[in-house]
Amino acid sequence: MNEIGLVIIAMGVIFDLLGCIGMVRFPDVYNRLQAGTKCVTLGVCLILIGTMFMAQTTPTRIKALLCAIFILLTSPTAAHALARAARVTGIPLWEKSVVDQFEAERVQ
Amino acid sequence: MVDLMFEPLLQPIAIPLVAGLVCLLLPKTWQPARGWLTCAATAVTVMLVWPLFAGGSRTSENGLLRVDQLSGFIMLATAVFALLIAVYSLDYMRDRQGQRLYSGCLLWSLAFAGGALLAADLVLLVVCWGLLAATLYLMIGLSGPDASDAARKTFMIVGGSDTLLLLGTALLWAQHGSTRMDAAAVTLVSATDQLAFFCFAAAAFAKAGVMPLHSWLPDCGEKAHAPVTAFLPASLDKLLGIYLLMRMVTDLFVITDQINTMFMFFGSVTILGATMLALIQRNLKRLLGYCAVGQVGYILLGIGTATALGMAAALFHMLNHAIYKSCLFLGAGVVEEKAGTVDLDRLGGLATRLPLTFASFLIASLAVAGIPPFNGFASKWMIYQAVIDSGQSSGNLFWILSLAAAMMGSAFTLALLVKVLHSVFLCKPTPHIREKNIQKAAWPTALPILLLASLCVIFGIFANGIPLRFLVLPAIGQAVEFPGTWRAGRASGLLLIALVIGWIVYAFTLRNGKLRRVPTFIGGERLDEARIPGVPKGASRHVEVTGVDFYQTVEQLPVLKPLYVLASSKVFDIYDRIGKVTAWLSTLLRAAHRGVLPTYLGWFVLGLLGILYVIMEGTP
Amino acid sequence: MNNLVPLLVAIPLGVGFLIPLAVRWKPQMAELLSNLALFGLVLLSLSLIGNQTIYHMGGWPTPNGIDLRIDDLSTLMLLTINGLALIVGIYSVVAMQPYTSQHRYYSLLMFLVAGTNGVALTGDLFNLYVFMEITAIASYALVAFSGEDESFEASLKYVVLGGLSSSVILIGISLLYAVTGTLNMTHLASRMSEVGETAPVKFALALFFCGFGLKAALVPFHTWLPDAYPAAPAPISALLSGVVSKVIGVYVLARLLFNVFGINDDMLLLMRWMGGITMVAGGLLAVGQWDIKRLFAYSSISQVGLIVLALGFGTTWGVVGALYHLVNHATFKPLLFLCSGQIETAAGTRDLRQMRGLGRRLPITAGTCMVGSLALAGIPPLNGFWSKLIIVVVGIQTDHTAWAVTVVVMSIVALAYQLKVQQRAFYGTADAPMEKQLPVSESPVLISIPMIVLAIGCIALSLLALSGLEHPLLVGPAADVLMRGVWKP
Amino acid sequence: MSSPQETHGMSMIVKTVCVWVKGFILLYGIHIILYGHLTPGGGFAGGVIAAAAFVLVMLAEGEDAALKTYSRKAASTWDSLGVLLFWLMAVLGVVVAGIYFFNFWTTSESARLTLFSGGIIPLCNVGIGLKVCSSLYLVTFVLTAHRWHLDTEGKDDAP
Amino acid sequence: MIYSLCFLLILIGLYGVLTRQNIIKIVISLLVIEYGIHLFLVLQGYRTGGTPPIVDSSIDKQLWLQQSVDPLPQALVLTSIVIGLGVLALMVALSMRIHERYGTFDIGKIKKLKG
Amino acid sequence: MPGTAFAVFSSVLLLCCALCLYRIGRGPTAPDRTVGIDILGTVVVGFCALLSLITAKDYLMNVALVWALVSFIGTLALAKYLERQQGNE
Amino acid sequence: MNRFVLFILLLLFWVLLTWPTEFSTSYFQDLSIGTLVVCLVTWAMGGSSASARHWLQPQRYAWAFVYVFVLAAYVIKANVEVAYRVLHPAMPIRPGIVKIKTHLKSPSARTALCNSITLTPGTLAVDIHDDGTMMVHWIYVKSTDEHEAAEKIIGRFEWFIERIFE
Ligand code: NA
Ligand code: NA
Repeated sequence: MNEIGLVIIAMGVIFDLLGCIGMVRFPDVYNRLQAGTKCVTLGVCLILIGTMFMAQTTPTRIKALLCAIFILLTSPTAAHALARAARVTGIPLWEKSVVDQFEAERVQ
Repeated sequence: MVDLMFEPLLQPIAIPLVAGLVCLLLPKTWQPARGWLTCAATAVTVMLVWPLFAGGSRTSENGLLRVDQLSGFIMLATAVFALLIAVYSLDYMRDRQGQRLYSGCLLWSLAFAGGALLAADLVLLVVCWGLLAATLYLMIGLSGPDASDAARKTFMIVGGSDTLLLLGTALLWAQHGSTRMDAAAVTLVSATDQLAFFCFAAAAFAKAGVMPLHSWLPDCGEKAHAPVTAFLPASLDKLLGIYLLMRMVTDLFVITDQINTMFMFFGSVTILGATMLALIQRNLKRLLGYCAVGQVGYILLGIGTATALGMAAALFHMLNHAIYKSCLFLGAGVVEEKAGTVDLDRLGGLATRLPLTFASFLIASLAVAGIPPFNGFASKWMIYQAVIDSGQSSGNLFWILSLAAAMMGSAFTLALLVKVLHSVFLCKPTPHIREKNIQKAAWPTALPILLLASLCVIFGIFANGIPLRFLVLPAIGQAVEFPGTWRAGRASGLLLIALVIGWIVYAFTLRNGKLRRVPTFIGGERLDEARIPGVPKGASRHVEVTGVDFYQTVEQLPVLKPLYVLASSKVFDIYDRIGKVTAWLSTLLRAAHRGVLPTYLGWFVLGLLGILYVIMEGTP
Repeated sequence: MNNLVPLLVAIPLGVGFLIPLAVRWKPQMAELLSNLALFGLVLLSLSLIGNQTIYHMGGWPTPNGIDLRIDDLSTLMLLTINGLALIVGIYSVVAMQPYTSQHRYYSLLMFLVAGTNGVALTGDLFNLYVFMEITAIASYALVAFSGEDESFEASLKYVVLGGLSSSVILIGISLLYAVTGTLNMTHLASRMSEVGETAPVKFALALFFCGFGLKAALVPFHTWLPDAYPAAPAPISALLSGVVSKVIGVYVLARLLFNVFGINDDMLLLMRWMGGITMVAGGLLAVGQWDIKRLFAYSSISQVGLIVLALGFGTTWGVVGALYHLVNHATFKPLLFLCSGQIETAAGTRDLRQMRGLGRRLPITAGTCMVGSLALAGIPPLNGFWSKLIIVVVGIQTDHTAWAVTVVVMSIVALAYQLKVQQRAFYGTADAPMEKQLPVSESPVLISIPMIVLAIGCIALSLLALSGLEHPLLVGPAADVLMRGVWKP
Repeated sequence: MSSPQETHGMSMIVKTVCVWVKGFILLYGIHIILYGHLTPGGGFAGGVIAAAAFVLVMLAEGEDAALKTYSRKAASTWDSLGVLLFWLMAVLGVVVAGIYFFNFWTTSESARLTLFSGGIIPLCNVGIGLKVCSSLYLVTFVLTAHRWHLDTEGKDDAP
Repeated sequence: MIYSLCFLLILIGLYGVLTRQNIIKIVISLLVIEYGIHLFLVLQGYRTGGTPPIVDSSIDKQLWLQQSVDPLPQALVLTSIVIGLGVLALMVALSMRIHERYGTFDIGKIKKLKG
Repeated sequence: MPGTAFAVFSSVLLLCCALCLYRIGRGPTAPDRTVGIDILGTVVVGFCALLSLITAKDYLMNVALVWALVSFIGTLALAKYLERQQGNE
Repeated sequence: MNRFVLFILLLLFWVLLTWPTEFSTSYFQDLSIGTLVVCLVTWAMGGSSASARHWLQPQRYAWAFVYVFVLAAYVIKANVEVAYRVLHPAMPIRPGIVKIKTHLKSPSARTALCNSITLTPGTLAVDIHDDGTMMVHWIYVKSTDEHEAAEKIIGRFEWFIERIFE
């Protein structure tokens, strides 16, 4: 069990790192959110699942599970809220973006 | 407790205190009752004080109160003055505001003065001293809306001096472990003892109105009700200030020659400065205020001689001064009441309208000026004697200057009182006066004035017989030698004879109208022919010399002019000077408080660093 | 009996929280409940006179639990706090009528009292911090209570400076805890002597000086006070100046220095200089003021300087003088602030330049204010005189004649600014518009009584002096508590 | 008070998620409060979490929805009641045993570490939790509500 | 090392308090100071106390009951946080009122009260 | 073996935190910083879980849960604040 | 959420939270208090009048079970994809916001859909309107046509979600 847990946590940590790198590298808010949300959410969920495997007591396992579910539910919501706020505020897309139908619609 | 009630030393304090409280509590409408109660209480106090005065030294059971010849004498004088003022106020205060407070304060002033005089403990003295300042403040304050500045100034100087008295007491206490007045006299060796001495001196000077702590007196004289001025600044405060000075000189400290010289110096300065300032005043009461300051100088001179004669002279002069200055202030009160003004320019010709007041005023004025046979002459004469005497024996040449100042002061005083007499009573009535229907003064007002005036005469003629013998010399407690005695009685007899002869001449010659009328001359020309710019020849003309105009020339004298200019910009007013410096410091500090939070935060950090430095480094 | 000790904190706290509920039932419950509570507190404090106990909260012994400490000093403080609070509470009944949401005012007042009582009682350093913060937060809110621009500004400045000082104090407490491993003041005192005067201890001491110095408004940490006191409603200014800044500033500092750290010459020197400078600066600043409450506020600064200076003389008698003056200041300064409230209500302004002749219409205010002014200026025989006398004598005895002279000079300055108030506000005649605005009759009884009581207090407290200047009733034993030195377990 | 658009809260997605989770958050907060004597946290932390549930409603569904869930008046009442409960526990100790905060409701040593083992501590925690939750909610409410009528509002009552 | 972090936090906060002109930033700086202190206090707990005074399933309960662990720092920090929150709420409310009345957050412009 | 692994994991997560802080500090726009805060919050949740394993403290799991909650609400608040900023302009 | 359903879920949650290390009779205390508290929370937080009927249809749970795995697969794919783009030196991205439309009606379904696409390859739900139009940020825009994009982005989830939620 411990080994499985470790592996899962390792994967989670790697995804976390990738997400964060993406968040730093990507050119605009929306892309950063993409990287951040997806990778970090998955990463943390993996860590929590790994914790489930490695934890010594049932309550801890349960809490880890609840926590994972909560993250899975709220993280995309938060990302969505942020993206919407950014868009409403008028934060422009990266200049090399191909299309912006949001802006097009608002202009109409 | 019962013993305490029957303690004879406590009674003259307690009676007026309680009576004052009753006065304050009596309903507003009971004014006559209040007035009579005041009179009765002061009269009772006089009666209670008499045995104290006559009975010699004694100390109360608890050791807090003590009476000796000096304090008994001054206490008696105080009580008598209070009685006179109370009688005077019966009429004076009838239609004025604040009677309730007035009566209360009058009685309380008497009580606190009694406390201060009978105190055997310096702390009690300080307490009563401060309370007197407060009652004085209240009494000036109730003299109407204009008096508030004067009240504030008075309280600042007198109350401030009380604080200095506190410091002096504290110094003595801390250094010598006792606040008893009869403790061993302190030799002025250490700096703290000298500081204590100067604190006491400042308090006494302020109370008595010695320059440069005098400036409350003219203001107070000008603004306060006449009886208030007559009672507190003119008599009671003088008595107390001099009392304290005498105590300092005789009991509390061992006086050095330098101190005496200092006394004489301040005395001379006060005489000259105050009378010169008085000379140019146009307000009768203010003028009297300055005049009152000037007279303290003589007393100080007397004390400064450090001889028994000087002391006796000082005490005598103090008493005399209180008498004639009260008389003058009360007279001024009548003038103000009847004429509605104390502006010398608007007064005139009151001699016929207020004959008794005029007579009293005249006597008191002549007494102030030191004209024989009145009491002022007697005491001044003693002071001159003492100055000459001590000066010759000590070899310090300062006495010559002092004597010159005293003489000049006398001359100035005479001049300024002539001015007053002329412009208030003798000169032609001004339109203002002519319009007024001036009634004679009521008896409660007239009685004290006449009494005081007659005291001026009696104490002058029988100087040796009554006041010196019964009042002053016992208070000095040592033998006094009179080097060149002024035989007051004989001289007075001669003067009286001269006066009688003069009257007979007048009666037989002038009254019969056998007068030679001559034209009025001015500058060697006949008045109606003289060329006066702006007045056509032949037009009706008369010359009014109001007295004030005459003394305006004094103001313009080349030496005096700059001094007067400085005086009018209050350069010599220590209250004003210190006030300005304080205000400047305050403005400076206020400017630093910019209202900006980061500045304050900066101060916080600086303060923290400073504290850190002190705590971490420690002190050497 | 001892079980009632924590009620001194518990009652006002409970009532403070009960008030918002009770006013739903009847709006008058706020003033009723708080005044009842304050009355109870006064009785409680009276019952503590002469008591010397350590009360263990929850029954835990000294190092583990929280102690409440009753000795003569804390009793003196409690009497002052609760007595004054009751007076202020009665005054508030009428004075606070014009304000909206009165019940919040009373709640905050209760918290203020609870916090201050707690500070006076506690024997635990962190607990002290907590109570101090309760007091501080309540005072921040009360300063802002009147809802004017200036009151918000004043409160903001107070809150930032006060917050900074609280942080500084907390750092000091943490340091002491790090060094000694305890926060119980008795325990701390004994550990401190084991640890010795190491750098962290000294550092903490400096931080306390700074932090509590701000609470007490010592120069240069005084800047919040002249803004805050005038901005607060008059009864609150009275309470803040009378006890709050004294208890959470001066009292705590004295307690810590004398009973926990152990006093030494450096501390005394610092106290003398800080107190002296504060006294001088406060007095000079007061002279130049035209806003009557601001003038009184600066005068408070000056007086607190005097108290700290007296503590800095370091002898028993000096402490007596300081404590005596502290108690005296808690009578005349609140009196003056209450009077200023009446003046402001009557004249519609606080600017002395615009007032004149209020004395005729407000005889009680004028009379009591006069008593307060003269007491503050140290005019005998009012209480301020006796404490100043003691302080001056002690100053000379301990060879600090220069400071004694300064005290006397500042006394004269105090007389100057008090007479300025007297003259401007009460003397003279009001001009026509002012005359029209003035109330026809003097204020209601509930306003007058507190002022008269305080004025009588100014006179009556001098009776303490009659019981022996060197060891007056209540004050003398309280001073002994400080002078007995570092607490031993 | 405020324009209707501003009380709407956030987008439909956020609202729906809020509806899903708010009950659980509140329950979690209560759990922390009740088990405060056994696990870390207690009244304060639990109160914060419970308040978070209401604050979430306020953010996502808008002010009005939040008020419907937990009215201002209810909040201020519970606020006071919470403290009074805590206070009562303290003073009851005196009544029962003469000592403040005396844990007068303890069970035997062996029965410790269950919900009721804490005696008065859970009750104290409930008091604190109520207080913290309600005041935090009120504070948030006042602060956010204030911002909304920054332009129009004149004087409000004192803070 | 971590002590210097506390120190640093406090200094940063102090610097912010002294140099910032914006009320909000000053408030935040005060918070930073407070956090520095809290960190310091918590560290005291870890330094002096062995096990945290918290019951969880990993500890032998009976043993814990007998142990007398120092729960002080945590309690202190918690209380201190509560107090800090109170002050913070007050500060923020005041800042808003000030902004409403004075139309600015600039502390340099909020100086009606001076002298 | 787990000890070293945990050490590595922790360092990597700390690195993640540092990256988030970089984004928070760098911006350039307010939403960018908010993204950083949001992600940081999520990473910290993972970190707490990891810590609870390392230290064998159950309560850290609670902390993780609470942190997730607070982070979510905080992000929502910030998002709402940003939206309203726009509305006020 | 229907109150009864909420009650059940909350009770479940409570049981999970108070899960003891070993069960004993004292657990009854926790459970009874829990029921009480859950009642309270249900009363406080329960709201909508949606029927409990949905919750009683077992096929929904079955689809949900399947969907979890589908979603998990996509999530992992998405992560790998993002990882690729992050790590690729040239950063091959072609971002843009496209408009698509879903025919899902209920808020829960739409929310689930949005969260799903946010978690899966390259897409992020920015906004959703009442008529079902969604704005989606796409990290590598493959089509700007509304229907084609819709098919590519949500086609794979819509089917499942409809069966689970509607
Ligand atoms: Na004060
Ligand atoms: Na103060």
